[in-house]
Amino acid sequence: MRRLEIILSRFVWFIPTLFGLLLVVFLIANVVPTDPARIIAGENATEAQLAILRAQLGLDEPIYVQFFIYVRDLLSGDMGRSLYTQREISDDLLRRLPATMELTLVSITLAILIGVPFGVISAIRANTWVDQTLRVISVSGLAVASFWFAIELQLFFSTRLGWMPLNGRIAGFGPERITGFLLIDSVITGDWASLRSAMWHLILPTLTLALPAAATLLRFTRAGVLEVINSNYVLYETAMGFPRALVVWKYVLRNALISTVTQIGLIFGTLFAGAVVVEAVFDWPGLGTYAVQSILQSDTKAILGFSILVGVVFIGINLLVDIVHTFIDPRMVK
Amino acid sequence: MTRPPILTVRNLNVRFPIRAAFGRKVGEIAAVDDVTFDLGDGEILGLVGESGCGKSTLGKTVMGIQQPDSGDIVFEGNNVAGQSPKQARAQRSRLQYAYQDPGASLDPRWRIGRSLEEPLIIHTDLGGKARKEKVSEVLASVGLPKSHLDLFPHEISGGQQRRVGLARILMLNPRVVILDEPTAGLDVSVQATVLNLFRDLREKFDLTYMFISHDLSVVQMMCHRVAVMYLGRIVEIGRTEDIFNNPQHPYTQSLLAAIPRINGPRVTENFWLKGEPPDASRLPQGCRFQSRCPHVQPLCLAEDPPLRSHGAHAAACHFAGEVSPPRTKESAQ
Amino acid sequence: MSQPLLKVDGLSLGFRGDGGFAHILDGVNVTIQPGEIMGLVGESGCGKTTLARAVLGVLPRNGLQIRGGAIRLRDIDMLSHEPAEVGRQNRVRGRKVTFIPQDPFTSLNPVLTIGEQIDDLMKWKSPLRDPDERSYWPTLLRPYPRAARKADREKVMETLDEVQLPQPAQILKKYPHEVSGGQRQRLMIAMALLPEPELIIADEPTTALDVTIQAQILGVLRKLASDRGVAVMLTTHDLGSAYEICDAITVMYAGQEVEAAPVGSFFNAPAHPYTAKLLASRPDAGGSMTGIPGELPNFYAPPAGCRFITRCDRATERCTIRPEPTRFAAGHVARCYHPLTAPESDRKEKRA
Amino acid sequence: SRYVHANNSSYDTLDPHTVFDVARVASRLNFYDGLYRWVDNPPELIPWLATGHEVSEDGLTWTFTLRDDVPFHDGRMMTAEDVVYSVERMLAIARGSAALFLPVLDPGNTVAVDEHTVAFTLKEPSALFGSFVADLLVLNSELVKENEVDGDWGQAFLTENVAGSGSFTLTRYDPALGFIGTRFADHFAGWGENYLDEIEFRTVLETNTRIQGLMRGDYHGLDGYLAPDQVQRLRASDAVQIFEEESMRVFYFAVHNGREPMDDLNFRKVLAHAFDYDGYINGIMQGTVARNPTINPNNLWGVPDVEPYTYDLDKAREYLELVEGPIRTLRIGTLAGFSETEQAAALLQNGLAQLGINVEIESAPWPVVSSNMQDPDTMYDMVPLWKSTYYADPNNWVGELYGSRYAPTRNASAYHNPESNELLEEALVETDQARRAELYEEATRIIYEDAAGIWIYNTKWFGPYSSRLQGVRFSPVGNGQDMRWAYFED
Amino acid sequence: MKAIRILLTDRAATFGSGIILFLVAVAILAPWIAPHPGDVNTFHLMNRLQPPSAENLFGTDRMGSDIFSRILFGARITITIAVIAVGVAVIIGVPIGLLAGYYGGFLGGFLMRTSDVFLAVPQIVLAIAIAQTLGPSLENVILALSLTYWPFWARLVYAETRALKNQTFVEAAIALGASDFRVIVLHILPNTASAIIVRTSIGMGATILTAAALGFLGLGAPPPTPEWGRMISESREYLPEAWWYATAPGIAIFLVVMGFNLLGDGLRDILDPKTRRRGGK
Ligand SMILES: Nc1ncnc2c1ncn2[C@@H]1O[C@H](COP(=O)(O)OP(=O)(O)OP(=O)(O)O)[C@@H](O)[C@H]1O
Ligand SMILES: Nc1ncnc2c1ncn2[C@@H]1O[C@H](COP(=O)(O)OP(=O)(O)OP(=O)(O)O)[C@@H](O)[C@H]1O
Ligand SMILES: [Mg+2]
Ligand SMILES: [Mg+2]
Repeated sequence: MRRLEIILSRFVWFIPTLFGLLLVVFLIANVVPTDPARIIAGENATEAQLAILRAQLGLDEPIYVQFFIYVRDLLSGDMGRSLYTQREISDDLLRRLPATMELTLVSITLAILIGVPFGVISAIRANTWVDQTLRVISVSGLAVASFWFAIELQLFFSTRLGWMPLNGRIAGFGPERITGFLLIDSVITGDWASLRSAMWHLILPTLTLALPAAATLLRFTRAGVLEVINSNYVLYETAMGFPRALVVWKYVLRNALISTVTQIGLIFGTLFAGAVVVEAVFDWPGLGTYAVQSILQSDTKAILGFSILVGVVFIGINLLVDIVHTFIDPRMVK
Repeated sequence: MTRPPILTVRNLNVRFPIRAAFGRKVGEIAAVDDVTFDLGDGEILGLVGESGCGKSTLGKTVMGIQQPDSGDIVFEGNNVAGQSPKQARAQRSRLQYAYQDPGASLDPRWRIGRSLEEPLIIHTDLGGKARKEKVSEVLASVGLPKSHLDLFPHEISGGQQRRVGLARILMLNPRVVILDEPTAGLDVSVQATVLNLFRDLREKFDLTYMFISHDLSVVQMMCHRVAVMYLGRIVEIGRTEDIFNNPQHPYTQSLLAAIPRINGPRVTENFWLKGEPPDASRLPQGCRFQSRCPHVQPLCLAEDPPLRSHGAHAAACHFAGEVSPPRTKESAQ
Repeated sequence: MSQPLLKVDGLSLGFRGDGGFAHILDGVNVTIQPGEIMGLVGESGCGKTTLARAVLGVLPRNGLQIRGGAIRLRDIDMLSHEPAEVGRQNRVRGRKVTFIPQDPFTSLNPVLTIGEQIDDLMKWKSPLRDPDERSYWPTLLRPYPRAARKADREKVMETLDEVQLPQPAQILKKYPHEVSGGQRQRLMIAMALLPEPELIIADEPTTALDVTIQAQILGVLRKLASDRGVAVMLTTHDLGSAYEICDAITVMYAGQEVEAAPVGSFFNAPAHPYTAKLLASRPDAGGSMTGIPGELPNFYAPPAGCRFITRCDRATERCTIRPEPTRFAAGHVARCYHPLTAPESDRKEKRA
Repeated sequence: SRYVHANNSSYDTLDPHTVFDVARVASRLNFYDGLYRWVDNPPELIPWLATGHEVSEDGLTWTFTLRDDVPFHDGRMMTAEDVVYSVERMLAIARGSAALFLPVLDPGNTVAVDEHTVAFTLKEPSALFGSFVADLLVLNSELVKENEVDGDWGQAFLTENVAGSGSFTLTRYDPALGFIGTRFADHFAGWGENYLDEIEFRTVLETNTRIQGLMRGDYHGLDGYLAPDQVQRLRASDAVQIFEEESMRVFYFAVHNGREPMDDLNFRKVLAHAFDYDGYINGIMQGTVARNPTINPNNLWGVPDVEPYTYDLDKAREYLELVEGPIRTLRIGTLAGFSETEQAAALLQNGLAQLGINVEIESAPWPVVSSNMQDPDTMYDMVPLWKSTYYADPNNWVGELYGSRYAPTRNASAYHNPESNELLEEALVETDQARRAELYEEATRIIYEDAAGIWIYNTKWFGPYSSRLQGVRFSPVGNGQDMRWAYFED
Repeated sequence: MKAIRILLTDRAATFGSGIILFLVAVAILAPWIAPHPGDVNTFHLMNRLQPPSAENLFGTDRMGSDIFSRILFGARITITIAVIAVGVAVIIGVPIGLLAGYYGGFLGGFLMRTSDVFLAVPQIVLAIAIAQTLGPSLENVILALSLTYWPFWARLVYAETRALKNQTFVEAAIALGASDFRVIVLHILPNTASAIIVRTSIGMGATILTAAALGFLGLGAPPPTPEWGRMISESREYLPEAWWYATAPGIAIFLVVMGFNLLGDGLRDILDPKTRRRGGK
């Protein structure tokens, strides 16, 4: 099986990349000489208290030993405790992951639903006013600072018009936590009010996040379709009298999607990153808010954990994209 | 025509590994397989064969762009096979390779003049003015106006690109030029002028050509001797008249039969050669032509025939000289 | 003489671009009789592909301007923009007229299996049914009934066999990159034959292939076309290939047909100096080949009269007036004031 | 009836011995009880789990009598053992309020005299111990012990669970969101006629969102200390009432007295006269705060009667002439995300610029600033910040910030004056209130005259609540988040 | 000169370069064209949060300073960040990509794996981590951005170099006996130039957005620096009443990023003959 081999070889890269990532992030996190013991102890710390804490944390070890210990712990799923909150970082991250995932998944779905069809339309109407308009919109979509856009949306739709909820994922605490995805949990528990509320709360944040993603997808789909549409096989299919819709939406799109799929993997990463600021604006209780809080508290270990989780998710998604790639592009498997 | 060889190739082998994921080697392509031939001083040796049979690889290996796995290449008395890049560089001014696609061999961002000067800058100490003189001199000899010096490669036609490619090679007064498919993709009308140019230049600069082509009629017209390659191996080599009038290898016979001859019989309707060459990475045991040969015998499946010579003419077939092309309807008439 | 299958009548078209209007085709006339294999030859860039694409209705739309003339396939106006006519054209394309492209390597969709592409072809173009009839299904969702598919499959297998594709069942499951160039071109021939067309447009179907494969492919094409009585318009710049399979040949130069003749008189008694020069440029023409000095005229500002005037050694003052086709024999016409053989009218006069 | 409170920092743990900051006071006040409790303003300590206490002659042994009618949420009754366990736990994990106790109390020195009596033996006499006991929150020791893992004192358990006797029981907790509590009907202190059935404390990080949520009715209360602009906005809304209270949160510049040029009294006077107090208080704070001339909050005792320093560049110039040599570029550290510190720094930068002194502002997150401040080498030249009330005693301000015994941690100013030190030390062991007031007044005056810092204002607390909410009892220690007294009027 | 004329044939590029030129002009001339040039550091506390007027075109901020003037000075910071960060990224990334692409082998593999590591995390996350540990300041933002962005150029140049190395004209140059240095510097680098230029233009836009996001998160330059992202972050406390506070810097960011994107887009069309549009309407 060639496909299995390709997937496996991608997977093998996963490990050194991850290790490199760990090393880089760990080094970054340890450049600055903040004293974690002091951070834990807080502003009223006494020397006696600090001594106790330093012993607890094993901070006297040399840095490579600390790195070794960190990696060892990480392998058993332990990211250590937050310097500031003393909570298990992995716990915190996993608890917030569904919120961010829900946000990014809905956003990317939205982005695909908008970006891909409009990209195709833009390409088949290349250089007409439709195309020009879509181009202006997509270039603008990429130029807007998402935190600013989020604020303006919030100001307009929530504050001024009062149509949308201001912030959060849901009114109240929502349905019982099963998967952590509110949309799913509220369906499982049959809590339709929560489902409505959760969907309502999703609108503005996903809109903010999906805008640049949709713009990117639009541009890539457009370029992909344009390239394909001038190819010999499209000429052939057209000359053979295949219906236009079939040629465009099946034959052309399938090919154009190959490059778009790679892009979706990368976009997912950008969305995750974009979530950092968008969540901050909408008080979305996800990884982004967690990261911002950790930043404000200088919680190096939590940021370390966050970066690694995002890295893993990002690498994982790209791995997935590679795998999907082998399915939609048969030439890969040759 | 027996001239002292200027270039001798002996038992040359070039293999390309096929790698799977993890860089695992899953096979290899014998692009050049135990090739031996001489190139006489001043002669034109044609090299024909199907696409992918290793013509370019052979040319590039002789030139030193490609490293051989084994074998000898003796040029002007020195064995240049496996030379270090530095030594090879010194050799290269005397042995030149004209690319299959001359347009692509010119840097798209450089004006023609600059591209032509480059070999002089690399290999000589000529001053700017002397270089310019040399450039215009050579340019004139390939029949291009001086104004072309300021153009970019994409601004001139395919035929002109070929001329520029030649001019660039001629800058260094080479002895041997390997012409890789010098007329592929040209219209017959342009092709004719280009071929005439080759002849003129050969006279003027006293050149030896290795003429790679898959167009047999061109080869017939241009070359003194012809080598026919099939899947990395020279299957037949000899003087042009001998090859064309008395082909001994069934592949050569098919190849000749495949050329449409105006006012001759139409061959295509009953062309006997079936199928396509096997995958170069999975050569069968025995003769490599067995899967398509109309005369295949048990011996052919068992043993790989060596290149056996009959005088100046050699063929790699167990039954060389014994087989003749199958009779077709028209030729029977 | 029977009614021609295809008649291109004074077709003039070009493209408006940065450098002005490029007058690519200038009053081209081409006639193909039913069941006839017609070769369209000429130098690179003289408009062969453009003509083929015009017939197929797939010219690039960017800057395209059709200045005059007509293309008629039997009684169907292939250039008309009347909605009813466009509907008829669409029923014709891929059905009555099919296409064999130049490059079998890039003309099949790389991400779909060959079988899937053939299925789509048959779903829409099978001669056994008319899938174009009114349907409530949007194009993409239109069903492909099991029974129809089965019947089509049988036909497909038969045809693949006819083009001498080994193991056709396996090939249908493969992707285009998994089969060799020769096999792909056989596939394209099969696909061109499947809808049982009356005319196949083959644009340099063998230039990308080796001589031995070319010989095989041309053989298949010739045999099947004559067996089924399909007309073929074969575009090529290899006169040898044209000789091999054509019944008649039309030479194009710089967007005009300069000579059209049955294959015999074309090679033995060419009338137009360009044809003669083209023949003389062949390396196997014996000993000295003479090229044709000079280049194609600029399409943005072509010469007003004979377009070959810039490269012709017989040109006179008169040639600055555009020559019209003159008849030399049955089916043999050329545009030239100074032909190499006497026109029919001259000969009649002499006899008279 | 359900009360929803929007808080600006997250409730990442419910462990009452881990958190000690003002921002997360709600979980401590509403789920747990201490021996005493702060109520009202000015803050008053009332007996709570304890009915009273006695101090031995030498001031070392403190004996508390406990109530015998206190049920925990699971129904078990509280005993002295629970108090002992809680104290030992607090000292062992050495976090949060342990900072108050560790200097005076060693582990193992707390004993249960009988089922309802607890005795503490201190290392040294302490006038303050009495005010610390409000922070001695008592755990249901049996429940915690059941949930100990590897001798962790139940830390894992208490992070997300409650083992207390407080006015509310925990119903829902999510560290990313906050918590929900339900009224504990059996609470020992009983309930008034009106009360809240449920309280929800949510984390809403963005100030603007909190304010709009309150105006829209999504929330019924916010943490106080709003910027004046926000107070104005809220005042304009009918749905909102604002409680205005004098609080004891002093805003000042911590100045590094141990480093040149600030080690020169004249230069410190330059600084004291280079800050635009009026501009800041009336412009940026829009008059919502009161000028506070010394480090001790005006509304506490122990405040000397002194003339505040004024913004007077001429005077500053005079002092500057007395300072030798060119002045280097000064470095001010501000707290990222706290715009008032940034604005104050920018204002001082501007004032000093007019005197020809360059200032660089460096913004960093609080933990970074805080850890930098604790070492005289890494301490900035100046840091604008607040000093909040951990216990309502002048030692919380003048003692901790300028007393040598707290250097270099809480006294980050590197200020060492034997004269004031002696007074502060004496006040720590003195038990006579009048005498203590005198001692603090004197010490504070000395420090004032030394211009050891730039003291700016005492914060007012603006408690924004839904206009339907009644009965809130504000105390500077609890910030009005002790919800057992509040109710909605219908 | 010719380059400029070609540039002007593309509407997007013309518009984009217009915006950027305008920005540069504004940045240089800020002290002269700003109505209140002193407002970067001086305050008018009694004039806080005033809506736009003739005196203060875009209103005033929390310190009573003129937002219009501060935006003009902010352009300097934006340009500094973009130019230095992207410049450093290019200077690091391009040679690495060239070397790795040309020589391949262990060195190339190692360099590219290293860049993979940096690309494994979304750039802003890494920038946050770096800026956070180093402390918020302009220099650190620039450092963080350079450290996180170089792999983009390394990757790009690597891919281009790999492709170019297989091109006949490079092989031909080697066959002629040209040295590695000559091949890399005279043949390969100029042929990657257009890709680098396009990427750099678009990279500028992305960098400005990331820098603004860092400023918004409080990791950028300290106050009272008139950095645009920080101004938006400051404004949040005063919204929605002071609606003008966030509007101006938001639009400024939008315009500049759009300028770079349009320029990049246009350059792509101009420099890549494949996508060059033919024909009229
Ligand atoms: N760098 C390479 N790596 C791997 N395989 C190669 C390489 N170069 C050539 N080959 C393979 O070696 C064989 C011979 O190739 P070569 O280019 O020499 O053929 P050719 O006869 O010149 O063909 P053409 O007529 O198409 O130019 C082919 O199968 C080709 O795929
Ligand atoms: N869209 C277009 N715009 C402008 N010129 C065009 C366009 N399409 C084709 N041409 C020009 O029209 C001329 C005829 O092209 P065409 O492809 O029909 O020639 P051809 O005879 O098929 O040549 P070849 O043998 O190379 O395939 C060429 O000079 C070409 O450059
Ligand atoms: Mg070759
Ligand atoms: Mg063509």
